[in-house]
Amino acid sequence: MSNPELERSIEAILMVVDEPVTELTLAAVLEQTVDEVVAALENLLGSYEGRGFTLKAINGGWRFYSHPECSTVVEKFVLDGQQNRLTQAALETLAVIAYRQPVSRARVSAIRGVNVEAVMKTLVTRGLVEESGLEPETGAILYKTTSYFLERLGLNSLNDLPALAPYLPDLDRLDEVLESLTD
Amino acid sequence: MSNPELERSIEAILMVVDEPVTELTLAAVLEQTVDEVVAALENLLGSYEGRGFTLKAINGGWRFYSHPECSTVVEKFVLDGQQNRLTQAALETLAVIAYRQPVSRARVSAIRGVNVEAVMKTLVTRGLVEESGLEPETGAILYKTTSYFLERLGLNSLNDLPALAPYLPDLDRLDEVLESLTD
Amino acid sequence: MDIESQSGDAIATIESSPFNVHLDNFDGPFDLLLQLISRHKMDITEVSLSIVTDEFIAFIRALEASGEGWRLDQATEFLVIAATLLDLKAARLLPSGEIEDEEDLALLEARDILFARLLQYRAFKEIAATFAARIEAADKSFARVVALDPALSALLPEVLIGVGAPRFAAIAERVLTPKTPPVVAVEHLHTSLVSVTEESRRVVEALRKSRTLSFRNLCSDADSTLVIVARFLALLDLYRQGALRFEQVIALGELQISWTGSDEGEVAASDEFDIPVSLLDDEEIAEAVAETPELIEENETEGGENV
Repeated sequence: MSNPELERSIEAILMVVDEPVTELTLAAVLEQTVDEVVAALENLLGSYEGRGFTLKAINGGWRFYSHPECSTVVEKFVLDGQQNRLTQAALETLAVIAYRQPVSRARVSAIRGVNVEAVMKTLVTRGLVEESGLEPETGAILYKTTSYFLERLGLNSLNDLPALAPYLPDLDRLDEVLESLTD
Repeated sequence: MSNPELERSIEAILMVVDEPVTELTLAAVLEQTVDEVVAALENLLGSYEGRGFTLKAINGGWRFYSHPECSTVVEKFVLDGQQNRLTQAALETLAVIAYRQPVSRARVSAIRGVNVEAVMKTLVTRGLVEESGLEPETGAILYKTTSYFLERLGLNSLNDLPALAPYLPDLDRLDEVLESLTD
Repeated sequence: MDIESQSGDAIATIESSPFNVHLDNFDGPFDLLLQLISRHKMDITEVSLSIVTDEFIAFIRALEASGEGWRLDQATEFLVIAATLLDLKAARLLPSGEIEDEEDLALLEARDILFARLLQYRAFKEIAATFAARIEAADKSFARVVALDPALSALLPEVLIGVGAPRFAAIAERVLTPKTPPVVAVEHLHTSLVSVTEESRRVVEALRKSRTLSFRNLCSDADSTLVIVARFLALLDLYRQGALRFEQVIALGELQISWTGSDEGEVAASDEFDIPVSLLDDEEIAEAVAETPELIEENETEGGENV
């Protein structure tokens, strides 16, 4: 199968799906290696430059999306449920969990300097955060972000989160000290 | 609006809608003449040469479809892939219908917080859900689960569905809750 | 705490610049510390601990006077700030570069840890802003979700629901649970709900008549704690609008409120506190609490004039 044909097949499949399709599934159905599928997806993505749609991978699954710059016209057709806005406190707590997961509520509290019980509950209710086992030493419940969190942020994986380092000034010994704080 | 921009907007809309959209609707939403919209659609159609999808007008409405020449891989994907298994979105929608039937699509959308149009259609096509008259006040179509649904879930009757926690809002209370959310 | 007297000069310079903290994002002691540092470009260690302490005690006392009593969360938050400030001050008093014994070293480390904690806190705050931007961007893209073509679905084998009845019910339960934080339902209570908007009108009326009133007097006719809380919230809102001033000449003293707004006409009362159906939930209490340090801000200015 030549590359253009592979790309064409991927486009055809993604046109009929109602949920994201992983590279692995595509590779299996099309009898290609995952690398070939990834290369084809990247080619396709590039070829949509300037179009009204684009391809996006969220949590490993690919789908067609309308282009963000066309949101105004698309909104006239798509009446999605009202998305709740997150408060500043919720966003900051979410940031700590995203970078320190799995993490206990006590540790998030320590970093934030405030009690985060109510905010954590909100994040769990909204499906952005979920329980993830217990801390062996303390028995405290650990929390991690969900795939819905990735979807809301438009991220393919947690690796796509911006690096924390640039937000921290370059100080001698800072890393050590930070580690001693979060360990 | 320049032509490329018009074409881009049309692409964006058609990429996310499930129902075919007429030229007239597009012209009205995009504030263009029907002739301009038709010209843009024809341009787009030409630009999809060699791709895995195409635009088709059926009954006067335009929609994206996978290209007929790719039908073999698409069929293979549908059969091979886990397409006989319900997606998470379908499962959640089915759960709402099962416990709140008969229920309109708008209400299911409101409960799930997303547009459920495509998923509902899939559930109907798969024979799990069927129409069940009209809502007296709004004239909206009501949906209920079928006996095939019971069979697939391994139940004899709807009475065998496990009871839900009593604290969940019933339909009447739900409207209040939903209203308080959007106020 | 005799170290405080050394910081008197520093406080004078604080007063000379307008102490104008935007509190909409305020959340927690690290926030306050960061704001003190960043807005005044000053060394955190120059803050007079005694003044900060007085302000917090006054604040807590005001709550007590209002009938609210000690609020554990606020008191502990104060302790965190006070302890942090104290540690920072202690660390600062060390001559730099002259580490003589292990105790000095420990203090230096304590200082490092505190600053690291602050920096870490600030980093997450900044990251949170990028989260908000990402969510906004992601909300502008819509996924293609289409039903399977009938021609294709005819090919499909029997549908597999994939879960048993108990799991199916669990899914229904999750989906049917409202996606907002649980709210305490109060319909079954017989207390009538207090409206901040309404109490705000009473407060304005009383202040226009008397010009200056103590908080105690202002609440003398309150028949419930809820009314006192509502009036307190109304005062905060009016303060935000610049319609009144708070004065507290001595720490732990009476909180005096002077009317500085117009003598006539409607004063727009914020209805943000008047939430239909319910009492404030935890998050909103947290937000309301976060706004209260405006009092402190005012006190600091007043205190400065008295020095």
